Amino acid sequence: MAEPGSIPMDKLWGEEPVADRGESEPALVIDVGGFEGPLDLLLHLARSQKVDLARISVLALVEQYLEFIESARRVRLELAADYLVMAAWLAYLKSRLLIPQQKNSEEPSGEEMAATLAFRLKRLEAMREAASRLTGRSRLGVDVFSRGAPEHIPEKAGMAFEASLYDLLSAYAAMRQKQAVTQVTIARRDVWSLADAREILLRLFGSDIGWTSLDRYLNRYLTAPEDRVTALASAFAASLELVREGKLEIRQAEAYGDILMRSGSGRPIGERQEGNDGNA
Amino acid sequence: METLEAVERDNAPRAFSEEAMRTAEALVFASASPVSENWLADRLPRGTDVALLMKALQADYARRGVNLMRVEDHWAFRTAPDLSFHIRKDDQEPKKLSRAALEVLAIIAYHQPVTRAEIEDIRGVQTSRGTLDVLMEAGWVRFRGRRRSPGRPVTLGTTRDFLDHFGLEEIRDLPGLEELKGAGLLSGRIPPGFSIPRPPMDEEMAEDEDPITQLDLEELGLLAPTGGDADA
Amino acid sequence: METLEAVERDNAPRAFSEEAMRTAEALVFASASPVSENWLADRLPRGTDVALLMKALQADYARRGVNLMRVEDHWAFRTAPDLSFHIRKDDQEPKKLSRAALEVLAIIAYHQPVTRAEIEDIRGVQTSRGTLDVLMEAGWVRFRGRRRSPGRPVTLGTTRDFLDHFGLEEIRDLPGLEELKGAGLLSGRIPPGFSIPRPPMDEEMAEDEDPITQLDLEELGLLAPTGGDADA
Repeated sequence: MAEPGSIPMDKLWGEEPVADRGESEPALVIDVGGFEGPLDLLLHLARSQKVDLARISVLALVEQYLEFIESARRVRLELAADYLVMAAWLAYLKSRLLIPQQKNSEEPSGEEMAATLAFRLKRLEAMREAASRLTGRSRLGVDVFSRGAPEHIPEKAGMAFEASLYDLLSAYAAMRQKQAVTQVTIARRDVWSLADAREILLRLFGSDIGWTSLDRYLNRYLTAPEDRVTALASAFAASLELVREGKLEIRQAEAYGDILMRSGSGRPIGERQEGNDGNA
Repeated sequence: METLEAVERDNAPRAFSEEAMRTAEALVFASASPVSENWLADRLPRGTDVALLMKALQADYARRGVNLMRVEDHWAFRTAPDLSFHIRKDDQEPKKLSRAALEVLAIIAYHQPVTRAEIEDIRGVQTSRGTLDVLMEAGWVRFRGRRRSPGRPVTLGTTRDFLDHFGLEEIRDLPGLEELKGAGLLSGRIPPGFSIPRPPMDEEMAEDEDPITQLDLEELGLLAPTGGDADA
Repeated sequence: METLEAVERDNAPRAFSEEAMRTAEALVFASASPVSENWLADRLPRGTDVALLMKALQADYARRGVNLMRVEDHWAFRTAPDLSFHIRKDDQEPKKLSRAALEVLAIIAYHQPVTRAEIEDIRGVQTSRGTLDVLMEAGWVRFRGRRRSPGRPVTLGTTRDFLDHFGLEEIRDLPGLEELKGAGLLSGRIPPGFSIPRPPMDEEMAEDEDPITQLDLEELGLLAPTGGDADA
């Protein structure tokens, strides 16, 4: 069995991870004790198991992550949605790992999901290494230099103009934004907007996790108790829209039963008349 | 000259190492202005005979397309004087497009086919005649057609050269609202109803647009009539 | 490199004159940024084999303090990387990129053309607004085009300036690119050899001999279009 709590939580939030987090990034960085998102946190937890990424104990990792989230909630730390989406996904993964796979189930097995997770961690780590190898190269303007006193070579054509696509787009965006004068200030919501709910559902089901109960996973991890009604309402409304677009499928076995969702075929409902591929 | 080359070729002990020579070469190359021998001496191994080293280097480059020149006791690389036919200093550098021109160009790109009045409406300021001229001269903007509306205003659009210059395969590759937002070019605060138009496929005429004719251009004073010189 | 030097040393008839070589040398030397072979061809005697000429020139400079570097089909003189220590200018250290920006840059470089959604999937976190903006402003990242998939998301890629900055001739030269590709880490799919982590409760679970099914990662937009290795 995994040993939850093998990582002292205090330490995770403490100076240690923060120390190697490099330069700061303005504003939107989702920062839980210096982690840059749930995968980063998971990677850190996995590394502390001190084994090859391909041989980590996923279950132990899941336990550690969920415990981390629980602790964060206990101290009422506001967690970004990304972390909670991951928590919901991991909680589902855990249940798949513990419950035997049903025969001819359409859903991915726990092992497949675990492999997906390990793959994503490995891939992120590979990109980290790639980044450091890049910066380790001899860089222009740092280690290698260009001609200090360039001489100009005339173009054949008379006048030439210079501008990059970036110049063009930033000029356009800034000008349009400036012109769109508006005094509208949007009050901060403490309810989920439809757009929020849609975004969160897409993130959660984008990773194809099979039939998932909206109540069990979404609510448990994504919301504080007092927000559950609004979250459920918005998520449900957004889910109907997503079903129409073919991005989500919904089923409910009986009245008042669990509402189950999974990722859809990707084809909008209207376009699906021919070749129904047997989706429930 | 021969003695210099002899100095260079000798394997006799020199007053400088190959390392020193390569470093001096790189230092002179990377410097924005001619560098003095003292400045070089500070950056080369102690005891390097800088004057001798520079002469050896000068000999190396004597017959190349690039020469090492001494100006008083300063050194600089210059393209060989006999090649000045190919390289002149006096020509105009490529000009940076002005902010106004960038804005107008971007509006034409996104909103095409678009009339001058519409451009002014979007920008909220009048567009000076020169701005459009610059864009036309650069070959990025063209007259597309005429709008079927009162006054039949001329519509503007972008050219093939525009796409080439900005590395776009087609005009529809221009990023949309979400992408501009995602790239941080538009800030998060965007008023409801704010939208960025999706340009039509290239060459496609809008429904309310007629192709432009040579006659139109002359009539509008946009093109000098062949022969006369109407200054519109 | 040896063959290049052989080309250079041969006194066998070449596909270019000394005049052509000196001119090319001067033209590239004059410019701080890389110049294209086409641009050079326009300024060299007709029929000059520019690629061959540039290789010969590159060999000439291989051991000097200044080297001729290729960036795609462009050429530029740069100080030799091993002299970094001597000519480093400590006053103008370029702006340091944040860890996030570096990570995004690496992902764009290795996975290009890549959409924003794919970057976010790899990093598992939303990209904050400033990040892409910084990379585009530095001139290292650009909008490339659009993916032929629902919603036609804009794809991102690196620029020639990126290659130039990191001393790469082309994207193929990215460090470790082949190994990463071989390990399946540059595609959205889990490579077939990728071992499945065994949860501790494994024995109690249903026997599962099925190979990893191809999870439908296309839904995630994870499939690189270059999918040369999609035959997994």
